[in-house]
Amino acid sequence: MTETLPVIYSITESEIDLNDLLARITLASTGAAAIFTGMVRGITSRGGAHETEYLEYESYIPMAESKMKQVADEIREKWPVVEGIAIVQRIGRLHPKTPTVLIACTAAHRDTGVFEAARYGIDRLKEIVPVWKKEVGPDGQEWVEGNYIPKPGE
Amino acid sequence: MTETLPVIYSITESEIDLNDLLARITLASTGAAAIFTGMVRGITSRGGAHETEYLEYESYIPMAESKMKQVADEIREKWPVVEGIAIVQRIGRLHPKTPTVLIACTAAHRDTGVFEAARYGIDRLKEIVPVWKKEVGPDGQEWVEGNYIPKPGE
Amino acid sequence: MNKIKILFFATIRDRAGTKSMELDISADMTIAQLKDKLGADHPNLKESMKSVLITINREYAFDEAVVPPNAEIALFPPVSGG
Amino acid sequence: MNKIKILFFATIRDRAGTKSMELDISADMTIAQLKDKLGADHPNLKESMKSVLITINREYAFDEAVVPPNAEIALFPPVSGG
Repeated sequence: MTETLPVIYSITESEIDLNDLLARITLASTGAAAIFTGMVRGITSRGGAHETEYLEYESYIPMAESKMKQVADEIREKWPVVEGIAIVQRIGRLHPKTPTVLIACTAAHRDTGVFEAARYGIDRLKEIVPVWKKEVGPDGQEWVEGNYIPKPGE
Repeated sequence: MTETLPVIYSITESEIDLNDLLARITLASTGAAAIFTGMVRGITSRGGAHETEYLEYESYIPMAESKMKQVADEIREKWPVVEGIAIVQRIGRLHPKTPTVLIACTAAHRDTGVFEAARYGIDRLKEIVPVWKKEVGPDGQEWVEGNYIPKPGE
Repeated sequence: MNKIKILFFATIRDRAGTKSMELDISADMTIAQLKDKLGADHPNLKESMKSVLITINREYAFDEAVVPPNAEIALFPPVSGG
Repeated sequence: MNKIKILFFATIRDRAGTKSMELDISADMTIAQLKDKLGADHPNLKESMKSVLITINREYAFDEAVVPPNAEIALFPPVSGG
């Protein structure tokens, strides 16, 4: 492999452009991409059913980007065949249906772990990347509570 | 659920626009999407290592679209929580790094089978949707051979 | 007699030298008999008939199926999309 | 004495009433001692100190760690991004 393996990690206030991000992690040897995106739900039924007007995201940006790079490094260690990785979290005021986060992994073939790698990426982002969201709805506003306690070395 | 569950299935000669397709399968209750895309590899190392100048795709279009709908129906039956489904195959002359196929599934949450549903979708498309590709490279051109024999009822 | 339309794709089309043809066949002809007939009438196709996939009106069909009137038949190799 | 900077995020910032502060602390102060001090100096934060996450220079840190000079400390609740 002579091409550099591309990795994108970014906290952004701009729209997440899937076409652009995918192109930036596609190599000449790439034949498959697994992409996860999360969106703001306007209507939630699991747990306490409720409506959401918008989410307000904030981040400890320099640490978040460094932890995203760590997530990308963990993916490469677990799935060495992964070629390109993109991890993007959008922050600011985001309304229902808006993509808020993207994890994308590319590889030569689809049976190499790209799906599992993307799934791992979003799970880890939700554990260790310092981003928080406040939910604003018809009944007021409330911080969404995470529940993962990082361990030493994470 | 009062909203209609969106399903997109299409053979197209146009660029695959991930942003647009994702928006079209996002409901107010959607919080997660798993997307698979395949691209033309310019360099292949698995199997007989070789280079590809371009792929020429063709399809039996009306049957392909009807089989894509069948794949979407199978996904809904296996993962009833899936909200939106998009299955798109691009045909024509496609060069390395170009996305050729997309399978996307949305759901309220990411732990509901969306990743597995997208994986199932691309596996089934490669089994039963009538599309073929001819590979053109420095050493001439050759049809890519599939190997799945559909069973009665497929 | 039944009038049918036959479509060819990919390698099968290359060997047939045409994208489609119309054919009159006997009313009780099965897919197996149609394959024999095509292999006999078009020697280039004879070898392909062993592994070809066949559809009747856009659904996969198998040897025992009887070809209905005005059927749209398609012949092609295993699919290779994606 | 060590000069350090403390950043607050999300619920912890709301309770602290500020995004950041600068502080002079003794050179051998641990994270556990810093939490005690913050809880004592800012009664609003006392309850939060039980479950707060703490970082030193953008890495997660734990009770026994000694706060180095010029450290950038951050306090925040478990993350909820995505």
